[in-house]
Amino acid sequence: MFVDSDKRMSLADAAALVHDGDVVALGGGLSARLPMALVRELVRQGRRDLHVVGSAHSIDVDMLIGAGAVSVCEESYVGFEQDLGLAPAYRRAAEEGTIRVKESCCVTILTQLRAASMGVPFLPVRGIKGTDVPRLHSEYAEMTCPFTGDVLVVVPPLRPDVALLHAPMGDARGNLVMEQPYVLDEHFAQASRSVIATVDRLVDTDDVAGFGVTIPGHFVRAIVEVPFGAHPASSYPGYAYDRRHMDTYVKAARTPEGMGGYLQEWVLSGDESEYRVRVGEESLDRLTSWTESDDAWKELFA
Amino acid sequence: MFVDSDKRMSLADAAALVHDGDVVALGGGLSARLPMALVRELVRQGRRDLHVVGSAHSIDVDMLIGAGAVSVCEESYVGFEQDLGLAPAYRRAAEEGTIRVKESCCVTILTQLRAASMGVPFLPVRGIKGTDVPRLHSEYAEMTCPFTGDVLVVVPPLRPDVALLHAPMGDARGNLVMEQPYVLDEHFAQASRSVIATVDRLVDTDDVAGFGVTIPGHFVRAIVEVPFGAHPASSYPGYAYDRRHMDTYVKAARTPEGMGGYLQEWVLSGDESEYRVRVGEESLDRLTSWTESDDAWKELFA
Amino acid sequence: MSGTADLSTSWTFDEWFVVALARTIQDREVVFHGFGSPCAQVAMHVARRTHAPNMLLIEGAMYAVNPDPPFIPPTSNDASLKRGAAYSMRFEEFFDAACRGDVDRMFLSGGQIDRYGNTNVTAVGPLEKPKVKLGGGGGGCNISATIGSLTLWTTRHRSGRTLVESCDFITDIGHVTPAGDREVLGYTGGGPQWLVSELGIFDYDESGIMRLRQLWPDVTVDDVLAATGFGLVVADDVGSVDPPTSEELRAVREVDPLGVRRSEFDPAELDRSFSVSA
Amino acid sequence: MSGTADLSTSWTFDEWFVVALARTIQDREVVFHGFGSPCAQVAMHVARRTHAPNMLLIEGAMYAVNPDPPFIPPTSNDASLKRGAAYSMRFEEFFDAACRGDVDRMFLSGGQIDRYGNTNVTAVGPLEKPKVKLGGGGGGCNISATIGSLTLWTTRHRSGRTLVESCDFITDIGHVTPAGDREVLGYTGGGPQWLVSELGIFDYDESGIMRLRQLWPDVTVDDVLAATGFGLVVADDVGSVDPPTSEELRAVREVDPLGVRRSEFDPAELDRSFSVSA
Repeated sequence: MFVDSDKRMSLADAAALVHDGDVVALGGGLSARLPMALVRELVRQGRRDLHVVGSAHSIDVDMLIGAGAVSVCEESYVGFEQDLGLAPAYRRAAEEGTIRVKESCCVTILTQLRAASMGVPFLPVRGIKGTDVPRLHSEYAEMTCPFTGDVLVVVPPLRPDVALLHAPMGDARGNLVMEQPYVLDEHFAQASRSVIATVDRLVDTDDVAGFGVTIPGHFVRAIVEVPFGAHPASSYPGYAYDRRHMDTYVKAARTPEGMGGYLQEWVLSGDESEYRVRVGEESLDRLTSWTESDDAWKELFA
Repeated sequence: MFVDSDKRMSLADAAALVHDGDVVALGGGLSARLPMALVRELVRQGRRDLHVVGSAHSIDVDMLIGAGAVSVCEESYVGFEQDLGLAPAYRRAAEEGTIRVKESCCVTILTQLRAASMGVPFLPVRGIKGTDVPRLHSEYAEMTCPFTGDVLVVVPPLRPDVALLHAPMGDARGNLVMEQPYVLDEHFAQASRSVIATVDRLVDTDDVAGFGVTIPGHFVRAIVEVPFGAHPASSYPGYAYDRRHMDTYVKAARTPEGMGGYLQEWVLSGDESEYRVRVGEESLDRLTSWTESDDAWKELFA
Repeated sequence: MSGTADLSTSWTFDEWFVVALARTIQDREVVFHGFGSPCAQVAMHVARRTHAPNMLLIEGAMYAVNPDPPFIPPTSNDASLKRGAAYSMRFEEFFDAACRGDVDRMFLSGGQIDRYGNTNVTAVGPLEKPKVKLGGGGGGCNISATIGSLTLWTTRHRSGRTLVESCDFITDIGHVTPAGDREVLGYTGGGPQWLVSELGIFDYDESGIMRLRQLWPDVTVDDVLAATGFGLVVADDVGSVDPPTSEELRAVREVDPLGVRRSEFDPAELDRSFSVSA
Repeated sequence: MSGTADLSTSWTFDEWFVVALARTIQDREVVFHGFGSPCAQVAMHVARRTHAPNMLLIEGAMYAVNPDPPFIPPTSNDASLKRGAAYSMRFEEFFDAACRGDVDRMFLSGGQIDRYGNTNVTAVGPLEKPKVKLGGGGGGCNISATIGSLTLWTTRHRSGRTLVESCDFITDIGHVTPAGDREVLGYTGGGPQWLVSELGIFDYDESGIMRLRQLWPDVTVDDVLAATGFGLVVADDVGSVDPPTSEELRAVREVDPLGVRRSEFDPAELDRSFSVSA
């Protein structure tokens, strides 16, 4: 566990704690609380051969794949739901065989993280049998229950090298405050060797304690304040997701050239403060306007 | 799950949902948030042959045993810590063989509740091997991990018939608000066939949502408002535990006659409103005085 | 036709479709939808506002219990979707409930669906070099085994590529898999109970095989047979889908002012419109 | 003698005892005590206020992380024990951390303790009809296997009934059990590292057997041998316990104004008092 009282560092130094080849857990889910500032910094630093794990994700995984940073993808879903459709870079890499797809299941990943958290070398799951999922997972086994005679699939622990988490708020010690859904973030924190966190806002320990700490600092190795660090994903109660930017990304990412252009324009051309300038104050303000009224909120998605 | 919107009932009707022979999970722990009003009502109703399960407990389990309501005791600890010592009725019953002692372990019970929650027929634990605990648990088995070759103890699910929980606050739907430590209460709620809850105070759903719901109403079959329903255990933020009353109990319970006298005086002679009268307004007020100052708080334990 | 009033003298197919999905829910059921499922999502709120007021609605990806969102956004985990919920489950709390059998119904779709209701949301074509890599199964390959009943749906039946003889990859469990049926597999969930497509409404016979029960009024049995890649069972008494009531239509329009349900349909399907005089 | 000042010209045995327990903690360790353990509980706060300011103190039964309680109450789960903590672990969160090896040290006691540090907190006498039914083991029979190091303690060594040839029941794991040692059992935790008793301070030799290292100044080696039910190893260089510093004594008195630590001792032990001129 990480007992230091001040774990603040620069985004570059924090991202440098992720190494080529690491098993990396990505926090948040779908369009919410994705650790995008860290994702962009990993792209800037040219990280390679990452093995990403998680539940249902979108632009975070897709961008890492599109940047050539991923060799194994072990998520339960990568995509942009019905709204913007399939994940372009993931799809291309999977169809061309440039990444190894180890598609998994929310329950299976949860169970494997639990095995790591609980310190046991295997855990059973109820399902999987009868599906083709084991074709992607030669590491699974089957066992016969000594009490009922049922045959169940058992899975080994999943212990990521590092979990990248984003929270709206945190303190220097690494205590993180989140809103539901926490998705797998708590489990990532417990099962991973270390956590690297970004927060939209660094506050005092009294403040995080007052709001209620979701992830305690003793799991966190590094914390970085990055305003709008989840953009274009949401980070409530601060800001909604940027559907227009997501759309821009998805359209660009449909070709390798478009992907390269997007990365050049939005990621490689500058750091996070330049990213925020490029997105624009007006756009960012708009994403925080959801608090004004139900209509203002709804307008963000129209 | 229990979808009704109004689950309020009388203490007598709620306790009547517990049947002779049931496996009963007792919420809270040691001297905190014990479901004492329900325990006393079960004694009044003459319940028999209960199989109690839980972690570290005190007067709740001891009183049920002293009243002859228990046939099997599967707790990780029963006693009054260093302060008031061994649990008198538990000790007597165990030494005389009038109950079956299936002493368990916090981790094992947690794991068995998790198996029930997760819908799997077995789960492994890391420890137990090398101890004499399996002598009390012929239901345990051992399995060889297919990944590491390690031999681990595996345990079956524990699915209590009913969990008796106390919370400082709740609503008519059964949403319960608690302070940490929740101990096993959340796991009991998920693993048990039903939950019967008492609360010191019934409030609106908006209020429980504002404070943050610990146990959701869909696990709760019945809810009863009983002020000081955990007494002589604590129910923060309302009241501290009543050390003097605990001492009175422990001294009385050291003999069968004393135990009978205690039950006659405090439990069988009247209902919960009479119990509160007997304890006395002055004593109850004193237990809520912990908020006044550190010295006032400390005085409660001097 | 009963229950139709001014509001409902005309309606579009997407509205009727979610009403049909909503009707597969019984009152007092515990019901869940996965992410990326706007039709199912809208349908659950419609059911709760009409015939199933006591259902326990678990908002997929937010795990919020009985929320009253001001609108359905185009993503499944926007905070608007927990508004009014006194409680949101933790991720593990929902999946545990699903695995132990405490969830009565889930809505499930698939890029491919076979006669037994096995679904493929992983990849079309050979696994090593797929023709189309789909998004993935979320939690389905476990919880489809244990949830009480499944309502399947697809808006792509007409393509002829969705209801297939055999899934290229089985992600979620139907009634019978190559490894055996649910009894052999030790699965406690009841499996697919309904399938709603843009061509008709189907249930499953005692062998677990999909069976046509109702048609949309602008669809024929032959249309369905032509679009289905396996020998479909047709019920003796194939009827027409009951029109939506005014209450149901009002609920659809109130729940989904942004019309996110429409994102599931080909444009041609959205042109199908109906009225009481039709 | 160094570090003694006015405050510490005299002290009682119970004060010195918890100081000795505190010294078994290293800075930056993650440390836990069980319920009903006032001496260990006070010792942990003393360590955090003196030589181990960066330890992660997990308050037993509250699972509060680094609290600053205004006093130590006589029960382990009073809310006073989480005052000042920014975070309290969930029950399962602590036990999982202990099982996966993320907890460095636990304090553990027992009604019986054998040479290998196996402890009995279950029952003295035959299991079927025990002479004394003890309270029970809490979480010990699992987490004693996996926690980094254990500090054992007892205040009843002198009775002759605590350090025994063989425990009537093994509740918690020492270095070697009848079923094998930790390597055979597959246990990752290091087992007992220290045992502090009212007679002396002990560690464990390479065979996992208890070894006398230090004596309290009013105790002889023969006193210890007479009170110990097995052949004790005695270190070549048995020394005397270092007296408490003024900082340590001040910490004890500030942390434990109610003197709950005293509830663990026979009255005769509480009469043992010491001073710098002793």
